[in-house]
Amino acid sequence: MEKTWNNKAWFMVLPVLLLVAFSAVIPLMTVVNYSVQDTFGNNEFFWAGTEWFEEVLSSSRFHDALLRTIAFSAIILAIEIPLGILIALTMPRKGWGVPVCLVLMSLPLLIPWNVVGTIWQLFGRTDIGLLGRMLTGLGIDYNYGRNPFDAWATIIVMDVWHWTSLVVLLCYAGLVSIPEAYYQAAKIDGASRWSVFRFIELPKMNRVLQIAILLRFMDSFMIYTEPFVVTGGGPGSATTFLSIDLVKTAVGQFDLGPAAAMSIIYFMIILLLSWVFFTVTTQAGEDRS
Amino acid sequence: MTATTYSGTANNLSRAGIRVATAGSGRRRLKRLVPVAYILFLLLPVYWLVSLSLKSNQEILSSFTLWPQNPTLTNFRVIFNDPAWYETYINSMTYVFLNMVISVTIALPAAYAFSRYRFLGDKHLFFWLLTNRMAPPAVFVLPFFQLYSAFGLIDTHIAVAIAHCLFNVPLAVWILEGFMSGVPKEIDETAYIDGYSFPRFFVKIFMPMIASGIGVAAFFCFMFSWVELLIARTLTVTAAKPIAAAMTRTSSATGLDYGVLAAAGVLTIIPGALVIWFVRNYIAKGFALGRV
Amino acid sequence: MTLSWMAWTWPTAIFFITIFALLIGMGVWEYAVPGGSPRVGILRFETTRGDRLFVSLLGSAFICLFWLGLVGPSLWWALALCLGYALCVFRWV
Amino acid sequence: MSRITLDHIAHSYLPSPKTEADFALKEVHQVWEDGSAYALLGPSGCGKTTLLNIISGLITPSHGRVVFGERDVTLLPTEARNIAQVFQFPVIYDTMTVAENLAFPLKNRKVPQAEIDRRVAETIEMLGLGPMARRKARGLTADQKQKISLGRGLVRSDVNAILFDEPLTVIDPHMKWQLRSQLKQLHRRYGFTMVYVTHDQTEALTFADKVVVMYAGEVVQVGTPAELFERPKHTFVGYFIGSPGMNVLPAEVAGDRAVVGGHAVALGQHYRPQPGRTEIGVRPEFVRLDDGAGSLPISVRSVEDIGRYRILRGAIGPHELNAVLPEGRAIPASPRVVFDPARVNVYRDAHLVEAEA
Repeated sequence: MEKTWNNKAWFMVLPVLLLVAFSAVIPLMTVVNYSVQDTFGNNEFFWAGTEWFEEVLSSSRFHDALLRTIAFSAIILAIEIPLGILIALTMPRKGWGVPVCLVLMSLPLLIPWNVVGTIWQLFGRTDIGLLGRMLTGLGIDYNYGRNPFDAWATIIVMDVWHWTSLVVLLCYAGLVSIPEAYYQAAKIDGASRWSVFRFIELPKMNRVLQIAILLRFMDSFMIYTEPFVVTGGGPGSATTFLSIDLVKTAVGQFDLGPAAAMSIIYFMIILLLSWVFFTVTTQAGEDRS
Repeated sequence: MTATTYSGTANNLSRAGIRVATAGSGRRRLKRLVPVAYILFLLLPVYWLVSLSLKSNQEILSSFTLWPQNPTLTNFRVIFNDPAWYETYINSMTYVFLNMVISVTIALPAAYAFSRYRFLGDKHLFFWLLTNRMAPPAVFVLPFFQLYSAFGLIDTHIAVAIAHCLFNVPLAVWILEGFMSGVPKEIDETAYIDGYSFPRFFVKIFMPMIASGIGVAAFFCFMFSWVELLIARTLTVTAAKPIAAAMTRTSSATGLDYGVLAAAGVLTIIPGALVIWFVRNYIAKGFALGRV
Repeated sequence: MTLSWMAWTWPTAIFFITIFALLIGMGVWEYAVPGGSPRVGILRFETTRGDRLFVSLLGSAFICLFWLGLVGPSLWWALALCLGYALCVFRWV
Repeated sequence: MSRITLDHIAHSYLPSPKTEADFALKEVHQVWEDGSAYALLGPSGCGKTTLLNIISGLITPSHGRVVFGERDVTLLPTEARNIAQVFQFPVIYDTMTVAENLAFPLKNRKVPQAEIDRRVAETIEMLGLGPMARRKARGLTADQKQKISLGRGLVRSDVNAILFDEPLTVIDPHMKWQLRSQLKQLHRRYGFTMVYVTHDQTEALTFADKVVVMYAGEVVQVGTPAELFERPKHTFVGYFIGSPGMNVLPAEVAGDRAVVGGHAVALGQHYRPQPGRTEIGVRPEFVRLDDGAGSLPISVRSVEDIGRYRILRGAIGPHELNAVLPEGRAIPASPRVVFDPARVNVYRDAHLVEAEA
């Protein structure tokens, strides 16, 4: 759509701007202030320079948390995106199955995150949980509270359980927008199922898939509540992701300086990634028109 | 060659009823298996939660049963009889609702501006808004507490509602902008020619046209405000405490009260399930943010 | 209401004032010469002045972080590097 | 290419159709010649798309057989029928280049690469898409995209027929003419069987060798454009084809006379008295001003000047009557008209009545 230049449009954006500035800019500035100072409480601050940054950047605890977070996001994307596409492809397109699928599949998305954690915590316990009991019954030594691998597996399965539906729903929306004529033409051209997917469905899902990848990546990158409820970051620090580490430092140990420095580094990474992503999608959009 | 007219009976061939022998019918059945299996996978943990909530603590701990042997509503009764429990439920509802109203109201004009006009710094502003949706709540927890303390807003519903605007307003703007861009600009122009003032046009004509978009935006605000806990818990003590946070109450000196914990969990699922049921026809399009 | 909890210091205040001044400056520049002089640079997509400023600032932040992590606490050389980087961005991106 | 036989085809979307109204497509028995261009013409919802889908294999007809050449294809799926189809909206594979789009149907059929290259080059040449062969298909205009979807049919040598489902709907008006005449040229040069669905009579008449007019799920007439114009077999055909459409007036027919609103009208031939509702139909082109014997008084409602001729819109009694009049002659205050007797058709219950030999 051709848009007209009108700087008065700023007035329409103003309320949003003020509110988000209040919620985002002031806290961010505060974080920057904290990151260069030391405090012993009582609002008494001492200049510390770049000390906290150096400390955080050179701490293996931070490196490990960062690596764990990246690994977690990568695994999540590698599982949820293909799985979501597969489920969306196999979902019914009309009839009573559609609302049933949509409603049941969206259910996990509307469950408060700590309840998601609680559900899986209960589900996975070896004494009272169905999953834990079943796995133990099968002779598998499963205990997410003791074994790092089990903890990771539980958290990943939990996240797949929690968020794959988002990918499914997005892909489904893309799929139902494909006109029937495309499938007819593909039939006439003798295209295989794979070709139909590769040359019709995938290109049409392109845009929604970008949204799905963006949301899933960002949300998994800042995941906090669910793994915290299930494992509390443990066993040891096996599932201590960046945000868990951050909250531990800030609220648990009340180390404002290091927490603030970590926040800024964390935020910088997020900013870079969103920018790359935003640029890629908008450029792809322009290329298409 | 002549055109034949309809002869009145079309039963001249007894082949009626024969359909193409579907070579892929087996494959089709296999195809149905995937969503069914997925839904089972989704429902199994939920089933377990419901099942635990209907068991007595004693049953939970003493024997392992696939379904409640003596279904009981005691756990739910505990919650409904204790104001400390059910008030948290109302607290959650209150701030979620407040947040929904605030987010959508202020996002509407902004989304209109983004979808219709170009202005100084519009693209950067839009990007900046989106980065707030992507910002980790963990980063904001500490300064939020300080900020809202300074304004004396700690432990109020409005504090949580405004804090949640941080990620809900950008999302609402994003969604609404998508839906608004789908409405041709000619509609606006025609309305102005017909003598509508901008506010009247916006409320009387434009908003009904993007009603589904507003619904979807409200749904998402509900969703993310309802499921978020880290910020909500940080900003509240008792008076505005969300139900999800109250679940920690179930641990006591004698250990966790699993039955009540599960019952509280079940109760938090219900509002979400209800809301989904109402928006089920818009869900797919809604999740695509009106951008398919 | 007290703002002492924000713990302002002069260096951070100067930092933010600079950023805001840059933003306002860009706004005025854009107002005076609209369009943002878009061009396709070495990143092979179209960028405007605003994009280039953003890339410079974000890049500078990462340069400083890497400097702190890999080289040492003195940021003066890093700042010089950032300036050079920003110039490159405005010249070629 | 091959002949298409529609052997007593009828289709109902209901499982057990009882009445005539249950049928989306009432019985059709047609043989369409190899290498001809057929247009299915009719208003929306008349069943033309159903018929097209039966030919393409997207719908299996509930009654009757579809035969291509000598082969019964009724139960064959679309991909086994060797047909090509151009849809209302351009269907292209937008991640592929133009050349890849054209090669796609051949690749799927495991044609050797050298053969693919040759045929794709030929087709690109044929459609005049040379300059954009290496470009991504998604950046092209709607008419170029439609050419690509046509090309995906043309590129295959074994195609039985090419089906067009209102292919010009999304094309700009000035490109429409151009694309249509190109299509016509291609058809003349390569002689493939074409079935063209449209609701636009100009498109159908200028394009097809034979026009199949459909109305309410029924084929009402098949004929050359001239036949449809001169001897409409159904009053609907008369209305639908020609601008303005045929005048239809209720009349009593006896011998070589018809009586319209108390006035006698000469018929070119002799008719038996007809039971039921009888009407006469005469095209506005064969109505002329004349106040001699046997003329009818007409009340004038409006006169439109088209440039080359004028259209007089009027009525005889309560019945509307249009006439196409030459330029230059003044229209009297109370004009009278006569019909060309050879061009007056007689209808009973909307169907044409043949004259006695």
